[in-house]
Amino acid sequence: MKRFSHYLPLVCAIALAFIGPFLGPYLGDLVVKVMILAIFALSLELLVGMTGLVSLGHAAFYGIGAYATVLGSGKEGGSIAVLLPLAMGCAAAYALVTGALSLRTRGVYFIMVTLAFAQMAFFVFHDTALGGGSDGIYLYIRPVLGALDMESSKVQFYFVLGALVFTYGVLALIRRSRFGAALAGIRVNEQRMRAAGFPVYGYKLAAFVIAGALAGLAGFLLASRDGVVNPELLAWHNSGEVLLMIILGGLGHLRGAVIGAVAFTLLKELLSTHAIVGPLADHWQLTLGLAIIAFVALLPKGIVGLRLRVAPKKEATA
Amino acid sequence: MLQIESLNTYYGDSHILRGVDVTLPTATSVGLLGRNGMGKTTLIRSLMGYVRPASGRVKMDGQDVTGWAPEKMARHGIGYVPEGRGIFPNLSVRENLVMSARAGVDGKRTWTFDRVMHTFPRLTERLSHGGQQLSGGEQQMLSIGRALMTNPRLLILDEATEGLAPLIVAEIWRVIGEIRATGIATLIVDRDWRKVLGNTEQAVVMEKGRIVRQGPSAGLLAEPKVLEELLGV
Amino acid sequence: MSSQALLSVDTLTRRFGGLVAVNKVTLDLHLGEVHAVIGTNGAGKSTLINMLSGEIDASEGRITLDGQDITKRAQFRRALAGVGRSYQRTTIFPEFTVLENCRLAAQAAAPKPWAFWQASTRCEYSNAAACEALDAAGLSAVAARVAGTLSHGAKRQLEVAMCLATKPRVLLLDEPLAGMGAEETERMLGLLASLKTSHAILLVEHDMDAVFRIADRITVMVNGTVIASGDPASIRVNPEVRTAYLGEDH
Amino acid sequence: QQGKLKVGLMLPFSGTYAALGVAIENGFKLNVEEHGGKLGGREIEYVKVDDESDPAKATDNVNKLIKRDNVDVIVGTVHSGVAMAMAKAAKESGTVLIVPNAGADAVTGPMCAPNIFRSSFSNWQPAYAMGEVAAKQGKKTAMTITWKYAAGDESVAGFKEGFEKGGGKVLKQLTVPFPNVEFQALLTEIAAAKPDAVYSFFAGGGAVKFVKDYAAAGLNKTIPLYGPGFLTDGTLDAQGDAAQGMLTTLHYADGLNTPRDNKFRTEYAKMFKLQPDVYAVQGYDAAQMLAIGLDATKGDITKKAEFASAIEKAKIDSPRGTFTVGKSHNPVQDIYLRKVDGKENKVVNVAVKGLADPARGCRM
Amino acid sequence: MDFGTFLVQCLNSVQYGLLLFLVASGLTLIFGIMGVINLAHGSFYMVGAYMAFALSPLFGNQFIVMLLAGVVLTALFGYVLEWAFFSYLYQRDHLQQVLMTYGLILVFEELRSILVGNDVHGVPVPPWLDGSFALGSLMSYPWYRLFASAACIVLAIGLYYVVNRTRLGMMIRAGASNRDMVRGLGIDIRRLYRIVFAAGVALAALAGMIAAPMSSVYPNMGASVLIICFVVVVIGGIGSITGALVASLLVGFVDTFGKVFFAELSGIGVYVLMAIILIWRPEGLMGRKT
Ligand SMILES: Nc1ncnc2c1ncn2[C@@H]1O[C@H](COP(=O)(O)OP(=O)(O)OP(=O)(O)O)[C@@H](O)[C@H]1O
Ligand SMILES: Nc1ncnc2c1ncn2[C@@H]1O[C@H](COP(=O)(O)OP(=O)(O)OP(=O)(O)O)[C@@H](O)[C@H]1O
Ligand SMILES: CC(C)C[C@H](N)C(=O)O
Ligand SMILES: [Mg+2]
Ligand SMILES: [Mg+2]
Repeated sequence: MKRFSHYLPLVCAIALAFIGPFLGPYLGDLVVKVMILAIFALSLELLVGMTGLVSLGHAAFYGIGAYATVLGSGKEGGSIAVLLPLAMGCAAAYALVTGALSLRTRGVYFIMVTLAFAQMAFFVFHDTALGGGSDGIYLYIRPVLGALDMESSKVQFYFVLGALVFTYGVLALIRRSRFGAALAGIRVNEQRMRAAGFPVYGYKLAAFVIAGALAGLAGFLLASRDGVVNPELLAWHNSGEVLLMIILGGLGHLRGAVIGAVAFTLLKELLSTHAIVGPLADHWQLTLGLAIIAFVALLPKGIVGLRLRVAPKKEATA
Repeated sequence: MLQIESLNTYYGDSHILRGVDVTLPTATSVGLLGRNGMGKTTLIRSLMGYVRPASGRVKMDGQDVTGWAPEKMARHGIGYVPEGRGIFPNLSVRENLVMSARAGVDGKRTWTFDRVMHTFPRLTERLSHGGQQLSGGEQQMLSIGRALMTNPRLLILDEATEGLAPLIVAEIWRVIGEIRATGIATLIVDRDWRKVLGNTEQAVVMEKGRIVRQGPSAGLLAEPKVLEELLGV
Repeated sequence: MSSQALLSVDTLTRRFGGLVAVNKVTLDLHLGEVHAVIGTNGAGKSTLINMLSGEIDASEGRITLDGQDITKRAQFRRALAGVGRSYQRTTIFPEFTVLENCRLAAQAAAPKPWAFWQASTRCEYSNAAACEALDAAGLSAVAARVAGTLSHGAKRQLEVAMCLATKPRVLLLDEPLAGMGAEETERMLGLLASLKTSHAILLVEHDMDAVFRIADRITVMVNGTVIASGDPASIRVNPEVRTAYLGEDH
Repeated sequence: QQGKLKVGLMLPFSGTYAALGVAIENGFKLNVEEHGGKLGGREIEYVKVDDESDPAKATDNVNKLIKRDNVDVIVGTVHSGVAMAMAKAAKESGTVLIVPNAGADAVTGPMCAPNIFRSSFSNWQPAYAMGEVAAKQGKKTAMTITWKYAAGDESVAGFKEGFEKGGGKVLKQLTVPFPNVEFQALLTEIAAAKPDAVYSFFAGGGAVKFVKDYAAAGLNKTIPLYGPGFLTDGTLDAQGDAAQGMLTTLHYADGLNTPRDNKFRTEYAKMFKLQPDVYAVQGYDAAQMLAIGLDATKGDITKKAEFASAIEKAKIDSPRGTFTVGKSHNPVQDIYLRKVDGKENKVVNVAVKGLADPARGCRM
Repeated sequence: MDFGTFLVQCLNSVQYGLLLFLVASGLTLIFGIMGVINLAHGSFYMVGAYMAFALSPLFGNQFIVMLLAGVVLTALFGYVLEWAFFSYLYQRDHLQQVLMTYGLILVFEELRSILVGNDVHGVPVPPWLDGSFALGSLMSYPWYRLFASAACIVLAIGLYYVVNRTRLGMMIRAGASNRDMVRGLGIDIRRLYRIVFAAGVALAALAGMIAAPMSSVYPNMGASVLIICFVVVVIGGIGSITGALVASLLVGFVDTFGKVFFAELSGIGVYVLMAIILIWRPEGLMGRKT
């Protein structure tokens, strides 16, 4: 049982690879979007769930990755080999600078400083001509690399799937590694980590930069898929939404981040589709809101906690 | 005033208290002894209502109070000095004391701010300091003072002398004596078993969640064999 | 006392606003010696340890380790250089198991503590150091328990074990015996006695029986200032110390 | 002959622009009803998507319509940023897109395409007309104030072009970060600079607050406040006295009193128990344009070239007055000068007749 | 900028700052002191504004009476809300509150849309506060804005007094740091928190009611104040009322002068301010070190 559950993510990925071609344009597209969001959510999970750094500015890295892709391609388009490192690099660079400063603070103050830096990036794109202003700009030609042309939806699908597997793999590796253990220690008790001899600041900054780079990866994929970017990508409610995803899924588990991204997207999709819920779709905000409230009330540990709850435990505290 | 009858308490799946029966008579001081991890704190938390016992009864003056919330227990005259002190770090020393002030069940305010200051002069110099700026010992004094401000009928001291300087410990025992003299019942957990037995009328010894010994403190003090076996001294 | 001091503290001062918590304290820690620092509550003992371990900065004065000035060195560097500490207020990882607590502490000194490719559980160095520390502290039996569910006394033991797991040369122990029962106290004293041959130990403790049994040298602080320092016998009879701290019982 | 024609309505049904989305939908449906529920002989089936006015979600939302529902035509939207993403997707898939509001110049500029149409306006249009009017009224200097975003910038640019062509001078362009509604600092700036006129672009709650604050600061007595019609459309109730007498320009107005408009208004009021506004007209005309194209192709919307050329040639009989569609597929229309009178934006005259967007950057 | 204009801009700054404090005051209770990450603060503000819209025709001239009635109603509302949605969240990870309050935002927005619709509505300024006074030759200034500022000052003093000087305030703060201990001292923390929460909701709504005649009521109006409220509370130092007031005024100045001097990028100003302050003082202006 435990073994199987261990390999479940891999099984899912392989299954997805097989059914990919049969999904049809819309479902395929939706799955690609969900996978991109899953990568984005995973990158935040590294910060929030694994290191205990709650950021409300993560969309900045996502958006910067996307903008770097578009601005880097210019009118002639560009190679994946250039644009992908560029997107991740720009996001990582911004993470390095803002992380170095933000990590002086902790808790809610950290939340707000990350928000501040993200808002700054947002306004730079929104209010200056750099990235086409508030209407956003287009990616005229999608990135290519040899036979890999992101223009093709098949390539998009498998490329994004590959990126998701890569991200999940890297984070799974980190989680069980010494580095991951140190991050977990920092999350639980920073003081003791420092006393034990860990350069805590360095570890946190490293996590912040890695998370930024991975968010940049998600941004690259998004720009390649949508072909258009807009400052709203960096807006705080996007940072908030991805945070909601990982909370909904269940913090502290990689699969929680993925499940959260899937659940959040599908839930909204379902509740706002007339064909499924009829006229109630006009009030999707109400139903989605109630659904979220119900989740919080009934699933204190997020959706991943669902399985854990099957074995009932005696409630100890009153 | 308190009767505990065949109490069973679990933490998750682990069975901690196994059928505990204890009586805390009015205006009597009771020592609770036992090695580390035997369930002393758990017993206290169960009777305070922090932990809901799986079975058994807690009775106060004959009334069934099992499952009462801690605040209700406290308002019926139980003062609690928890293990680890529980100081409010974001309140000043003065505020820590003032916020809990309350007349006792009998409506009297025997313990006042001034009296606490008198008992712990060290705190007088720290009144405007934040709770978390205090030294460990100062926090301990504050915690006791705060419990006294509620003018309890029963004062529960869970390792109240931990981290206190010998002079202060002596002072605390003196204060406990004073408290006993005013007719407040006490339940004392302390690692210094000699002091506990010397300052209480009744003693209760726990082992692995059971009461293994109950009786006059003086009697226990005279049985070094039993003490060695039960407390490892 | 034959050797040169491993850690020495020279006129160290720490102020909090107007309050002088530690006032020009000078003392040496030698290999093979348990140096007890006792004193009234709020005397500044923990503050002293905080400064030595690098948790807070000194306002004035100098700290040297092996003759090197470490006054301004970051806390983690001091830890890696061999300064280990325990906390008066239990500071553990409550949601990890006891073994994990120690392994994590040990990992700091492991080669490549940031390695992200190798499972943390497979780090031989940390595992060995952790097991050793648990053994020494008498916690092997509960190694698999989640630390937060330990009783208070066991948490205190873990506190010391985590300090040992970092394999320090200088041990700064802030009331390690607090909360421990008689049996555990015995064990801890035995442990300290065996550690002292290879470590320099600074022991802050209010348990006078223990202090007088094990300390080779005692420094007494009151209100931030050292009022006496010397061997246990002389401290025990020092009238100033008796009135300020010990009282009549000891 | 064919099945139902699937119309994707991608509009804001929640958030700040929700009222606009509903008006556009209503207008569109009114016209379809007038055609007996059929356009070009085909029954209409609607698929609705709430775009939340969020450009970050725009691609997914429009893809729902294109890829999931396989709609034949998309109608949307209000927000320019969202419309930009829709235009991109429409261009890639070839699906017909009719924009019933969003004014982004680029939609019928660099992004213009044979399958993209607009039934509303470009941000440039009413703004340019206002510039001309202001100049004609003898104003020499003006200041502009708008939210700092593309629509505002474009509107100000249009005003500046018209105003400076007429001999005026824009002294300073003030901006407020979107969607901030604290204007006091800039009102003080205006009071200190004393220009002859102020041109401003805000919509919804921002428009209400700006107009009220402007009046409360006493500026409306000394410096006339001009703007495109959005400043006073659908907001007069909330603005109350503060807006009285204000002049705005737009492609629609109250009191046009043409039979066409009167009929439209009665029908609309009858059907929805609501008074129509410019957004309803734009939705209505989106349906008209669709109908023209479909009639020409006998309901076969896949005949893109015929569909487009029919619309390009048509004179569209809109409640706003007839208009044609320029080669960039933006309306060539009269822009009215309107004056706020009670709860209405009463037409004063035609500010500019048959104004066409310059369609800069459109190669088609 | 001449000196007269400068003075008026300073007045604008102070006035806007006070307004910000008014809007953030409820959040200083619920978030600053109780520690609940309440994203729905903007919704409570909106509820207040729409309440003003709904109540003003009923109360006519009696503006103050209307405010009182609104405060009572929203406090009741907050009391019930706490019971239904928050009472069981305190023991959990704080991030659960984020999720919960986000759900509430959606629900409130949709209910608003269903009940009142999506149009912009004005709320009349009470006649006895209508009108403006001249500020030199430059411009005039609405009386109502001054009324709002005055209300804010009264509120700030009251809030400061209750939180910092009364036993109630001490209990509330104590509860934020250690619920269990507070209970052990005989204080019914659940009821206490329900009351504080209700007070926070009522304050947010009161701000909404006072702001409504100036801002009008419109969809999504809550979202536009949400972030700035958090900014104010955090810059000031979480839990500090004085800090929040100082922060509000600072933000008022930065926003006002930012718009004047750096119009193009003035959106950034507040965030630059926040980043600088928190990097300089990681606990905010008047927060306690932890
Ligand atoms: N939250 C918890 N979850 C699970 N087990 C717990 C929890 N708290 C305590 N325990 C276990 O319950 C047993 C009794 O603990 P308790 O704290 O009552 O002991 P104690 O007698 O007070 O010991 P000490 O003298 O060390 O404070 C111990 O074995 C402890 O490990
Ligand atoms: N962060 C701080 N800010 C202000 N004052 C502090 C701070 N930390 C400690 N103090 C004060 O400094 C003094 C010394 O405290 P310290 O914790 O070092 O005492 P201690 O000797 O360890 O006492 P104990 O034996 O009770 O633990 C105390 O009076 C305490 O109130
Ligand atoms: C007039 C407004 C409703 C237009 C809208 N501001 C846009 O984004 O284009
Ligand atoms: Mg205990
Ligand atoms: Mg100490």
